[in-house]
Amino acid sequence: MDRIYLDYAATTPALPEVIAGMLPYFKDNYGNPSSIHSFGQEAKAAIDSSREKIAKSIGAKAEEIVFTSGGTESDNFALEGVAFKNQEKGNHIIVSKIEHHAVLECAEFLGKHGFEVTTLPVDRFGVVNPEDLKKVLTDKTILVSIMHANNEIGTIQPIAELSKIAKEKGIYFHTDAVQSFGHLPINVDKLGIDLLSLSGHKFYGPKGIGALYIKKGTRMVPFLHGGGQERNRRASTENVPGIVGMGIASEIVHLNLTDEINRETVLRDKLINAILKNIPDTILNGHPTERLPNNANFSIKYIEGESILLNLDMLGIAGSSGSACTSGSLDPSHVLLSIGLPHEIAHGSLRLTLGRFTEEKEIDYVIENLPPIVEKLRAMSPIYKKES
Amino acid sequence: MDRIYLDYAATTPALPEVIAGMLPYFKDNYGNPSSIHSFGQEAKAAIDSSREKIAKSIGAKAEEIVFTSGGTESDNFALEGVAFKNQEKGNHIIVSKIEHHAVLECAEFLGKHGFEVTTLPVDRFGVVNPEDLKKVLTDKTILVSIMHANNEIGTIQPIAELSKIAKEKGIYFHTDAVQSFGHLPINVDKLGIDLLSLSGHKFYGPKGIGALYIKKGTRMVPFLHGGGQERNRRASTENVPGIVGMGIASEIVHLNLTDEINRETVLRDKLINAILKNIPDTILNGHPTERLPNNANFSIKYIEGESILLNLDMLGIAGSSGSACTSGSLDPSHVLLSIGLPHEIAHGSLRLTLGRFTEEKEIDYVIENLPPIVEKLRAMSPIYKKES
Amino acid sequence: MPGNYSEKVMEHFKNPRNVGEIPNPDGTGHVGNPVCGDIMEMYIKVKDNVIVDAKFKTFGCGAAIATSSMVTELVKGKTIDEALKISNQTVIDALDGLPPVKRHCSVLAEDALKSAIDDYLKKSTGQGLPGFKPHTEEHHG
Amino acid sequence: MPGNYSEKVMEHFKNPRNVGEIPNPDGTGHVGNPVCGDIMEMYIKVKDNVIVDAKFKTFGCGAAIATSSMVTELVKGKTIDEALKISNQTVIDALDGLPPVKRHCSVLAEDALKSAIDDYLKKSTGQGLPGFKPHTEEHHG
Ligand SMILES: Cc1ncc(COP(=O)(O)O)c(C=O)c1O
Ligand SMILES: Cc1ncc(COP(=O)(O)O)c(C=O)c1O
Repeated sequence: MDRIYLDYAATTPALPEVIAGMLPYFKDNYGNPSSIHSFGQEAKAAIDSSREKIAKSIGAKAEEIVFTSGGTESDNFALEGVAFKNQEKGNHIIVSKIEHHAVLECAEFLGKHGFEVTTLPVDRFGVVNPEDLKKVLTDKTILVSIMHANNEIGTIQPIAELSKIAKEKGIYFHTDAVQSFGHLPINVDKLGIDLLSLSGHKFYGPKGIGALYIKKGTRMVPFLHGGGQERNRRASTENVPGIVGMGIASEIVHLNLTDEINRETVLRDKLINAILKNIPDTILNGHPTERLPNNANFSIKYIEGESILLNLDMLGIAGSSGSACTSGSLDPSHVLLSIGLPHEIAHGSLRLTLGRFTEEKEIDYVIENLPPIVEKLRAMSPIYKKES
Repeated sequence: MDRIYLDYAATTPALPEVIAGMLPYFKDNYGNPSSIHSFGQEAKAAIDSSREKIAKSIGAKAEEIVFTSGGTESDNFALEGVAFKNQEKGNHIIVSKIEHHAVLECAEFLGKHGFEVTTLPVDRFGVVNPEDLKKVLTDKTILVSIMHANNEIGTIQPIAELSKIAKEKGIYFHTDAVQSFGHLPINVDKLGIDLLSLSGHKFYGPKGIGALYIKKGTRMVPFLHGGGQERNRRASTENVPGIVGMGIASEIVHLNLTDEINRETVLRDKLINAILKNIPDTILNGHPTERLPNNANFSIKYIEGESILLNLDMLGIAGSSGSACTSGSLDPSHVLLSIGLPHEIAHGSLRLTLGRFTEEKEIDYVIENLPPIVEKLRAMSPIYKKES
Repeated sequence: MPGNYSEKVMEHFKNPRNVGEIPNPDGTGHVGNPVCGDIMEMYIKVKDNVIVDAKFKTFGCGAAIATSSMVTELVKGKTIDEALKISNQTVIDALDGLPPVKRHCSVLAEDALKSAIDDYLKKSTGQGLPGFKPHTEEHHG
Repeated sequence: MPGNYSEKVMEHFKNPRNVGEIPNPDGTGHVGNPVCGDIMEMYIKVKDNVIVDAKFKTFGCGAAIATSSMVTELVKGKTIDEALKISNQTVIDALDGLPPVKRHCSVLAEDALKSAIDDYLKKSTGQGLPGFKPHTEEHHG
């Protein structure tokens, strides 16, 4: 059997159509979109058309899309862009405890430079309670940032409900949709938000490209300062092939989105049910139903995550423990701690995320091979011995 | 004849070797370098090897290279990273008048957020006088940023001399080498600098990738906040294909750099001499000798730049007027104004920049075809009539 | 198309109509300034209240040249009153549109024409166009 | 190699030596805590001042398991004095290196061994290892 990739939440392969679509912009139509000559105008036409595609996929207007270098820049741009522009109006920002580090760390940076940050708790499924948001709004609040779906546990937030609360007070609302785009239908009006972050490589586009939806009229400063690209909102020579690739990817994932959601949900549930049934002392993290169709996240008690991953890798199975972005440190995930898991259980988490190329036989292979790994590691575990 | 591209300073095509080297990282080895499994480790190995290549090309250590999304981010990172970290030490930043907008606009942003910015003048060739730098240093100065070679007029600054002045006072020195890398040999120790910006697409790498050299020990905060990538200095999933492509490009441009410098210099001088000789009322902008081997920048009096470009484009020749990054507005270039050109002469500038694929017959074609264009436009010009 | 221009704009840029000066014109307009990067001069010949000839000289971008060319074309054969109805939007429409950053060129072209008519009226009636003041202050972008 | 581990580390991770407990051990070490994500238990059997058997149980990452395995291998057949000379660096070297972020695991392995020897000395001589204090406070990374 080929290697089995179950880490689609960390990153995805670029689709063949995406690669084919990018190629001309590396070698033949390599012009700088700011240039007036034909090379430049070809490139400009390509990014304009890609902008239309992205806009259409979320129900926005083309001029509301700004291309960035990825989800992190989109998140940083949203927070710093609004913060540094609206500082006279207020200096209070609200985020949730389970935001991606790209939001949390940026909020922390702002916290050191004149802003107040409130961090909202979540319940044991990882859901923000709208009542909690109401309570912490002040007349100094300028921005609320709550993610659409969590990258680790897959929980989907009630964004429309949350954004309504902010909108009533005229407060900007940002949502990080890096994980939900291409896995859930998204409409910016229905979500009622002002800013929305995307990252190309999470939906079969290339790495190093992202976008920020900025609702018309949103007051913000650029994040990257320099040339007049992206109508003065994001300086730097446009990553033309990246932009083209992301546009193609967004079209493809939306072609048959409902079918793919259903297909992945069936596989995901097969995996979840089998693991919970076959491996004792295992819990599902995240919301039982309000979760991404491709996300399964377990805590497997008494053993540690990296050891599970290494054993899976030895069998050709790629999974993750906590967010891939921080797995270098393997500190217990802030998301798992936020939903109330004790440290040792947080350390034993396993995230398996599915994608377009996931087949049932791959899920079966995991279902078959995970239990013996767990058994082996538990036999070695000093805490298993004591508690069982 | 094929189209003639003489806008290498705006951007360059990616080399075939660069594209070939990137491809596997889009489709087969698409893992996230932060992931522990084999997909991730393949990607990690690739970026480590690319880091070595970039480091080697400027005489730095691999761990001193941080990958970014391009020249703009590198410049913004250098300025904001140092500024926000060293604020207690001082709040004074020095730049030159002819920096790229990525430095100037970022300095302006910092100027609005607690920092003082001094802008150094240049002489009529675009050179910063070291004496001027000495005069404006204060005990609050934390950073000096002066570019290695200018993107519009090609003038090379005496960086080693300038950096020495800053170093003596323990002040960080940044240089934007986006235009010089791959056109001049660069050694960070010889230049005596702490920070150096690069952009991949200016030297036959892909767009949307860059690097910042950060000398070991330089105190700065991250610019992109989030995950722990790039040893906690630059968050966001690494643009693996982009990084790989930039590494390959840096190796190739350094293989036969001296030969290529000589080749381009001969062509450049042929172009410059012919234009100055064949077209009356034309001046060369920038330094006569201390200039990039591939840069020719003219002011063609009594006519306007865009009209020249459109006429050239009609003949298949791609040039630029002022910096490509801002040509959308066609405001007269701040660089040309800084070297003392009056507005109407600044409006009539034409930049032709050469590259690896530039052939002598292309230069000949331009030499042949530019004079009639100028004649036609001058015949139409109300100011030509009056002054001649 | 280069610079985001319509084919019509490029066509007028390539082959501008009515370039030059009119010896002893009945009206001359001079608008724009080198700081902005656009200068237009317009010359008209008027017979029996009808503009029988118009010519221009322009220092400026592609749009400046194309709008100058177009406005001289539009104005020929028109009475002064008809000519005064030519607005910058008329010019834009006749050129199949202009990129937003180049709209000011059409304003300049309208001004050049009005300025020439103003000059003609002053010379012929002793009184210029009521309330006419060219937008020369307007800046790029 | 996954996680930047050497082949030796992976080999010990795949086939860890001396997993388990020793019934009636002469010394037991218990170090680490669940907050850090690493817990090691080490058991030694001592005869005539020589460690004749060693076993471990570990909750932790790949490096934690590999260093536990390696330290039990290194220690078998050594006198107490010789065993005390095994430092975390000895373990790292024997494993052909560890990624920098994983060095703390080797410290934990050294501590687990010392802690077992300390326990043995206390039981046999009434006095533990002079000055011994495990680095249990040390945190990841
Ligand atoms: C929810 C979420 N936000 C932001 C990011 C950052 O995206 P990128 O790594 O593309 O910068 C990620 C992925 O790492 C993510 O999962
Ligand atoms: C000197 C200089 N610095 C910075 C930049 C910005 O680089 P990028 O457009 O790749 O962000 C450029 C090019 O546009 C440049 O020429």
